Amino acid sequence: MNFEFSEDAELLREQARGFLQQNCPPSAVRAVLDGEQSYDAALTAKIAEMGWNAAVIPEEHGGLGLSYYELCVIAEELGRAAAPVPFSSSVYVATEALLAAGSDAQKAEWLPKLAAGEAIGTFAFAEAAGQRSDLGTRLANGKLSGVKLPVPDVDAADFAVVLTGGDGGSLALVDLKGSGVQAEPVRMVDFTRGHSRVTFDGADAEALGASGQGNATVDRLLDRAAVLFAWEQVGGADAALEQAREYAMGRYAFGRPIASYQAIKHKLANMYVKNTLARSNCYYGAWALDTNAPDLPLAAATARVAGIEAYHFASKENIQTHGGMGFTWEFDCQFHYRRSRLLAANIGSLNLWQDKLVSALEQSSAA
Amino acid sequence: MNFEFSEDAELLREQARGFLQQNCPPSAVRAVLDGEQSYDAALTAKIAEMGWNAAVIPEEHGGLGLSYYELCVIAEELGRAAAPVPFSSSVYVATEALLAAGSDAQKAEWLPKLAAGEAIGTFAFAEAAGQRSDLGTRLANGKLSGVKLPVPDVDAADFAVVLTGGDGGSLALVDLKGSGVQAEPVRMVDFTRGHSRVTFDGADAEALGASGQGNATVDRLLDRAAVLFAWEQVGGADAALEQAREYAMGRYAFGRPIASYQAIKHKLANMYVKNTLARSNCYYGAWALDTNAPDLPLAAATARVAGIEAYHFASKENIQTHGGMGFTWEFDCQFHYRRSRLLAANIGSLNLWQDKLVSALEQSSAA
Amino acid sequence: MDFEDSKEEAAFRAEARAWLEANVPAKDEWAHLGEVEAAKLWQKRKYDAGWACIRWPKEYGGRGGDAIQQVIWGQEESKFTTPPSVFAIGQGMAAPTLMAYATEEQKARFLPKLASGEEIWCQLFSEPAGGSDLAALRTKSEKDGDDWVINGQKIWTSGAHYSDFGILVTRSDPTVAKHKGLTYFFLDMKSPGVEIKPIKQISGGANFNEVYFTDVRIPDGQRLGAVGQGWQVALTTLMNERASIGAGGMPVNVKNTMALAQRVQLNGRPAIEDGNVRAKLAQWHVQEAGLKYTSYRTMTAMSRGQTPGPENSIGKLVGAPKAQDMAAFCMDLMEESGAIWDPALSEEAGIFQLCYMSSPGLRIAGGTDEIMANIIAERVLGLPQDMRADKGIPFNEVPTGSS
Amino acid sequence: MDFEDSKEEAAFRAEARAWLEANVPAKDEWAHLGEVEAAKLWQKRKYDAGWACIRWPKEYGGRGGDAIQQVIWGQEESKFTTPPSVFAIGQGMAAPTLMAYATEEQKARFLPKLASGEEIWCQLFSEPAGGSDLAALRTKSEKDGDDWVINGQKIWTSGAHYSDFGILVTRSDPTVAKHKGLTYFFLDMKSPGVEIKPIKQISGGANFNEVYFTDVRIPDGQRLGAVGQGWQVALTTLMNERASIGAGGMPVNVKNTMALAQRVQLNGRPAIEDGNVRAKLAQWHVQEAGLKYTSYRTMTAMSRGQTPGPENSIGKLVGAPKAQDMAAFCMDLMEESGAIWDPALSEEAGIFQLCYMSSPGLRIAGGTDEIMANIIAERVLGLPQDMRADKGIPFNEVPTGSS
Repeated sequence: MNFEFSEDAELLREQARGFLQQNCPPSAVRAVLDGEQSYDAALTAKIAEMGWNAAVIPEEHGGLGLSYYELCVIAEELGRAAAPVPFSSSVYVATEALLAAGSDAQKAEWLPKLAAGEAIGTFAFAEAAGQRSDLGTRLANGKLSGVKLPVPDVDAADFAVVLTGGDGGSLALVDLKGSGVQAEPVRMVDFTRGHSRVTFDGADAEALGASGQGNATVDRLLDRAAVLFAWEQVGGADAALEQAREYAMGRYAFGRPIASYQAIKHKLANMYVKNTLARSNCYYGAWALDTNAPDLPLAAATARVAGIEAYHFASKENIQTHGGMGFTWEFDCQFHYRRSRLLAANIGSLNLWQDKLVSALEQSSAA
Repeated sequence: MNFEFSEDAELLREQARGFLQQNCPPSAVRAVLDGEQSYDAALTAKIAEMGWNAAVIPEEHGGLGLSYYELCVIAEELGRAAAPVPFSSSVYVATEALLAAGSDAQKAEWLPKLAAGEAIGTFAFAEAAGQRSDLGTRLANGKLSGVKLPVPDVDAADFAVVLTGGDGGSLALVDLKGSGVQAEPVRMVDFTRGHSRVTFDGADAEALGASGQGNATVDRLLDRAAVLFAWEQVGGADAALEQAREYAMGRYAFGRPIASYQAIKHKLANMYVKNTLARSNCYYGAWALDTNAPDLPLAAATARVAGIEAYHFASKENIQTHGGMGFTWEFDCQFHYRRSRLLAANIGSLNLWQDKLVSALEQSSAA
Repeated sequence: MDFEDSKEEAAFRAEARAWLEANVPAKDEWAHLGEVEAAKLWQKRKYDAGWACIRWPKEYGGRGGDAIQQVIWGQEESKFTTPPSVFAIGQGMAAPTLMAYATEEQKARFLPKLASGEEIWCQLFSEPAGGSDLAALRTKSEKDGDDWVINGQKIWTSGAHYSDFGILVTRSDPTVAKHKGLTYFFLDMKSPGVEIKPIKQISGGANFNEVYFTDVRIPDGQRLGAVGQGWQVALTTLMNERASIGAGGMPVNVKNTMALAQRVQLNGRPAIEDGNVRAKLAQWHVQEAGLKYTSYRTMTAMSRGQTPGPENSIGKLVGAPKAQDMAAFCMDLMEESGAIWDPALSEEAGIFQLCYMSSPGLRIAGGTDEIMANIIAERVLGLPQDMRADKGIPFNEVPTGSS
Repeated sequence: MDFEDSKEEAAFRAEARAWLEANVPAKDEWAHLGEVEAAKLWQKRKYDAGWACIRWPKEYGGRGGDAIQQVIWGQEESKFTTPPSVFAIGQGMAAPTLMAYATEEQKARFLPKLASGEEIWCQLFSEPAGGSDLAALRTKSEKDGDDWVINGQKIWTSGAHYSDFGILVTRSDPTVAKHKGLTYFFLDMKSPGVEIKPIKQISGGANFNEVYFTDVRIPDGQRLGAVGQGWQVALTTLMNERASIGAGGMPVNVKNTMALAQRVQLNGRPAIEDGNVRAKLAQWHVQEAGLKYTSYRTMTAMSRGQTPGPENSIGKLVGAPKAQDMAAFCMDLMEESGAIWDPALSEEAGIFQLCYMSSPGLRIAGGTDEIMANIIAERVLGLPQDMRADKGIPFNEVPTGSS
């Protein structure tokens, strides 16, 4: 039994944490929160220099060919720092889409650029409130038309993986810098992660994978992404717990630290429990992701449900622990409260993943 | 605005509480719990003498013709005392079934006896685990056949209102003392309320109400019964809170009462909150029951859902507050823990009533 | 049991409604005015007609009515669109304190202008280091001739920037136990040395202020209660903090949640058909209806002349976390779009997202969830207070940590 | 990351499994025996073959193995149906304390018989007035010549009625602070003056006893540790309370709950299709899987030679309330039949109802939910202890209330 990350991965974690403490302190998050930019471009560039974008891209495509454990470690640390970067869209989804469904030519075109940090990708799946059905976007004769909302990280991205409608759905690859693409910024609950409403009006695009396989591919992609999102969530949830703990130890009421009151002690203990369960489920998710285990759908849904809940709880009760200061703009508690909601929405909600989880259980009990 | 019970009803409450303190102390509940009898026959007789069975039966049928507020008060006090008597089956369901669907002859035969305490009724709706569907019991040519499980209070009851299957369902009235009726005791979670498996094998029975109207009648009956069950639940939940409060005040750990620890304080505050919301919803339920308001389905479901949850929470956390002693046979915490589960099951579960509640909301929002 | 007014109540309600119908200003009469001017316009009109401050004695500009009349007035007024009030703190908290502790001259000078809306008051109690431990305040008052000199900082002061006067608790003696060294004043908010800074919230709003005092002078005549008795005076103020009746006014509720669930899809069907959505709606309806009918019971008690007690804390204790839970749940129902907070694109102009961002404040302002649970445990159920580490210790020796 | 044994672990596992396959007694070999006789039969067989007490030194009858071997042995043994052990307290708690505090002679006398199962021990710590405050025990020990005379009452003593010996903490000096006046002994359970009464639980079981002491004499030679040092000795015992790894053994779990939901109807469809049922199953699976994988991480740490710490409290803190919630939920799924608790009629012979009635005990025995949360808060997160009203006060002056 060896159910911990390798020493290499742990070394990478230390390195990543140090790097982000240096390059993504709270002031960097706040700069995006308060400023006009939708992401931290300098940090994004430095992360690319660190090679994180290239982690799991095979060496033949210019990547580092590391295991997914390394990527999970990076995800956790990015989540802990609430980093305002377009990493998840590009690395957990767009890169994976190319790896899973890209033609040799598509891989050859984009993967080296992604690995080198010369290109950033994103994904455009959703169109309206509620669950996806009857998507209106279509690819015909190399031209893409339709409206996608919300699309993450458009400001930073060079291309997007777009889910189009029709029987079974299809995926398209579109150059976001080309003509026929119009993006308007959309304000999100999390101001530190730019999102847009993107109108494709006959934009040049090409099919990614076989026609009619889009929905199935997206399901597989989201299983993989869910594990990585969950690691970001666990990182964020732990950071929120740590914020709450520090504040509760230093804040006195009635002559003693508020951390000595059971209402606060048990609140933090509950955070710890949820975070620990989520982390352990994420370990299994990492294993299933790296080994592409048949169990991945269950492992991914379990990690995602646990990650959503742990981060939601920790981020809201962190504010509560801070009392009045917690809901002021001046304090940093808001970073995780905003981010937790974004990550909960970005690749489909708790409801969706709870249902997927039980479907996976049904399949494994029927098998 | 007059949203409290009348002075008469409050007087009745005092009287009822005094009567039950006298005649249904914990030792009386324990006698049934530990003994061979499935209910307290002496208490049952005394309650009949008090006229409680007759409360809402019209005077023309030998009843007292009181309002349902009085019956709610009685229900609350019976619930508080966890009284081991066949009252709810007879008064909240069987009597109501006769009032709602009985022919003049049936009313004339049974209501005076019910009012005088000379007869006790019960109901037999369920047949198997899970929600009712495809009931197998049938009434044909005055003969009833089928198996009902669980049937409450059969040992005490003279007749039963039986739901039979077929299109729309039908109700039958059957003399339990007649031939073709075989009852075997069934052990319940709550040992203080006798239940049975009843086999009807061509038992003499007559239709109650029109054929094919049974399910609809039962739905209406259960709405009415739900309010009264909810009052029992609120009474029990308050008793459990009071037990917990008393124990927590007197029990010391680390040199101070456990009631001074926030874990216990907030637990009891939560009980109080749930009990208060349930009680207030029960007030509205009482009004809707007494006035037969169009809103009764919503009011009843709201009271029942609140009552189930409040009693469940209070009865389990009462044990928890008692620590080790709480789960010993010797202590009385078990009375409410057992009873809360019985009342939660007896006329359909939380799931069923939550669904009914939202259906009622949908209807009222569509109206 | 009924939902009807008594005969007297019905007559009062009819009179109130008739006056309101005739006198509520049309929206275009005040829409162009600032918040404060609009509020003053409406308050003055009520005052002139004898509808201001229902329960106050007539000599101070009130109506001389009772608690249930106040409730009925509030119900009727809330049926109209009127300028939002900015007088709640002055009329609801400062005025009862003045009535109890001010000189006759002061009452005659200040109360009618509070009733008429001519002057606005704010409350200067909370401090950064205090929080739930309100009495742990540090703002210093030192006697200097006939004046007191005030130095320190207050926080969470609603309306400080438009207030004319404020009620203020200070520490006049840090060498005695926490509750014993306090002294209570009122002051002119335009006094030299008073500086006001708005506090921005994570929801984007700025309903509160920080107020800094630098050598602010207050005449001794503006002291309320004896030196060192400030806590007793403050309790009078706090007891009059408006009993929060009902769950009223939560922006996300069963109604708009159910409507959303009827509009969006979940697992290929309208979300309203999903068992989890239904179970949650049922639970929330139990809470909403329970709070509503609890408020009916409170009103019944009030109409019998009783005063609402600490049991009314449940409105906030239940309502605030419920609003947060419902907001998150509704955002989940919108899937990816749930994280959009853009009035032009979000369902119902972003009310769910706004509620998500403002509900943390609801769970804290006016007493945290944890304090509310303590109030119910201690004042309703009679459980013991938490153990106090500061009991009987001189204030300046109480441990304070780093904050 | 992998789920495989190291080479050494795999070899050990294979050896264990081979021995087990050859030596586990067939059920009919022990089904006719009493609980204690059956347990002794199996223990003796393991002992004779060197498989008893994996981690103990060989000189005391153990195998001289390490922590991960112990876990592997446990995993393999649990795959067979064997007589339930009655030795956990003796081998897991009494023995480590003897190893630390007993004389060499005593160790030689008692440890091998503990390992072989020839003698059974019980633990006499808890008292009626103690509860979560374990050290608040009152059972009196007074020196009388070379003996100590014991008077008082213990409670929650598992296996007292079939135990040969017991470990016992007593109060030898009530005039000093709570933790300072304790003295620790072991005694022969057949000593005159020891009286044992079973405690019936609400589930119907009687796994615990009350033990009364009336002038029971214990030779001073059976004292472990110095007079007044009983608390330190007790901590040694308690530190060895088996770290609860995983959520293992909850009678109601996702598997049988899901199976039930597939069998019964809800709103006209199989309950498993209901969104609320699915949401709850998902939540519970997250907990079960989370505990399972947490135990994998613990085992990984153990196989690297680390000792499991207080973070393992989460197994019980999560598992016990979950069992209670799931039991109630399953009973709800059965509608009216859910309240039937009759092996002949209930689903799965009444396992859900039994769990409903026994889960309150799970939430309390071995540390209440509240104590477990405190342990995590204090020992894992490093938060301060609760304020102590009994700190430094002579035990006989500590307030005790009516109980």
